[in-house]
Amino acid sequence: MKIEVCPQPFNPWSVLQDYEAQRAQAGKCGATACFIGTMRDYNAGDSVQQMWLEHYAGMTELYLQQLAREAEQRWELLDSLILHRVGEIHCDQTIVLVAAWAGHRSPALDACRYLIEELKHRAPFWKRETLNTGQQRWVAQNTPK
Amino acid sequence: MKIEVCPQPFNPWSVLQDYEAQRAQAGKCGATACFIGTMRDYNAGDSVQQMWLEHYAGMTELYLQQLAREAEQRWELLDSLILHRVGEIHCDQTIVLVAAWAGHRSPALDACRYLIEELKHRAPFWKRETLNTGQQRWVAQNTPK
Amino acid sequence: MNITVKLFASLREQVGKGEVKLKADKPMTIAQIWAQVSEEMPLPTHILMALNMQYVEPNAIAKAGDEVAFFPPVTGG
Amino acid sequence: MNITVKLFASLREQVGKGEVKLKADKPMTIAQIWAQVSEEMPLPTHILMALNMQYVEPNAIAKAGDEVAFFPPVTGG
Repeated sequence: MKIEVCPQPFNPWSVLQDYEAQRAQAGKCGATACFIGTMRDYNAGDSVQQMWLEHYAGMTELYLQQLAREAEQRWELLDSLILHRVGEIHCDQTIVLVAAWAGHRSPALDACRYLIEELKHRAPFWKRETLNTGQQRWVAQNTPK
Repeated sequence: MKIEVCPQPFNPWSVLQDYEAQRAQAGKCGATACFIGTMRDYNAGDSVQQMWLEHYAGMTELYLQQLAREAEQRWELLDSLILHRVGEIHCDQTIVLVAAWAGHRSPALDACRYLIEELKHRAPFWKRETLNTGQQRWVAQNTPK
Repeated sequence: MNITVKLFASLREQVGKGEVKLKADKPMTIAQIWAQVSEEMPLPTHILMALNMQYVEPNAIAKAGDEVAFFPPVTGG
Repeated sequence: MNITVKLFASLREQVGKGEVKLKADKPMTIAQIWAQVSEEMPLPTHILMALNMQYVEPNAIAKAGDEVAFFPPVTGG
């Protein structure tokens, strides 16, 4: 399991490649599902220039660990990973990466969706957007889907 | 869109990294979902040593293109990708990679699942396993999930 | 002109042929083509059929120049 | 001993404080702590509360040494 709150930009694909390379491959994994959230240049009808991501240091890491552990138990995962950016984020940069490894496809896909949905609804992160107009605003709520 | 039937092993993460690097990033993508199928060392209660993947050259590529196009339209995807191995496959090697890019997470996740499910049920590929005992057998049917 | 008939995977081994050219003096149904290629084997229950690389049912009609394929349930992914 | 109270994001800006140490002579409910920190602002409807980094309801009880946090709906991911 790997859980990380990242102040610096990261490339999700090289994170996954490095993570798998240092793990022992043992022939048991048949399915990997992953989800990546990326910063768009628009939100709620407005052009967005950049974003600031605040978090509750300590609780965030704890919550993400609980979440990953819960998913690993519920779907009998072989492994799971959650990385989330904090700080200043620009367009096309990765905000979040979740991944689930399992023997078969259904648990991997179900767990991956669960990780991102639960993270969005419960993990203590907050987005503040800077619009192209210069106006700053806190995002009030995540879209339901 | 990228569709490929691959006779040689590939690393799914570097494929995705290279593919994204050569695409124009335009601030519209908020969500990427991907699924990777990997060869296990067991199946249906038996130890598997290696696998041979046969396909219907021509129809396979055509079917995968139709599938990706259909998913792109149905979920208004920004992009999609399907890579599938053929030939001799060893333990821990990637068999299939599917990915879907969208503005929001729900279409990306739904389309990703659709791509792998439809591919498993309709794309003309066939697996022949070589067990640790040396016995060879055609896989009769994919697991329902 | 011929109809090209292809068989794949376990079905190819069962029938003992991978590709056959059938003389096609007149259009034939896929079921008739199967009977000819397999030498009257009954059509296996879960068999899949394609005409010019699109899935079809046994009553679809093939003519000279077409490609017809028979194969077992697919197991990719 | 104190109770440490943290506020985040828009709520921190609304209340005008990010972190406060409250004197805790006796255990208090989270709701009482909110009243004291916010100087009697009504508890916002969608506010989330944590005690020692676990989600709790307003009737949970905090004592000296505990960490309490108030924050708006989360918007990560």
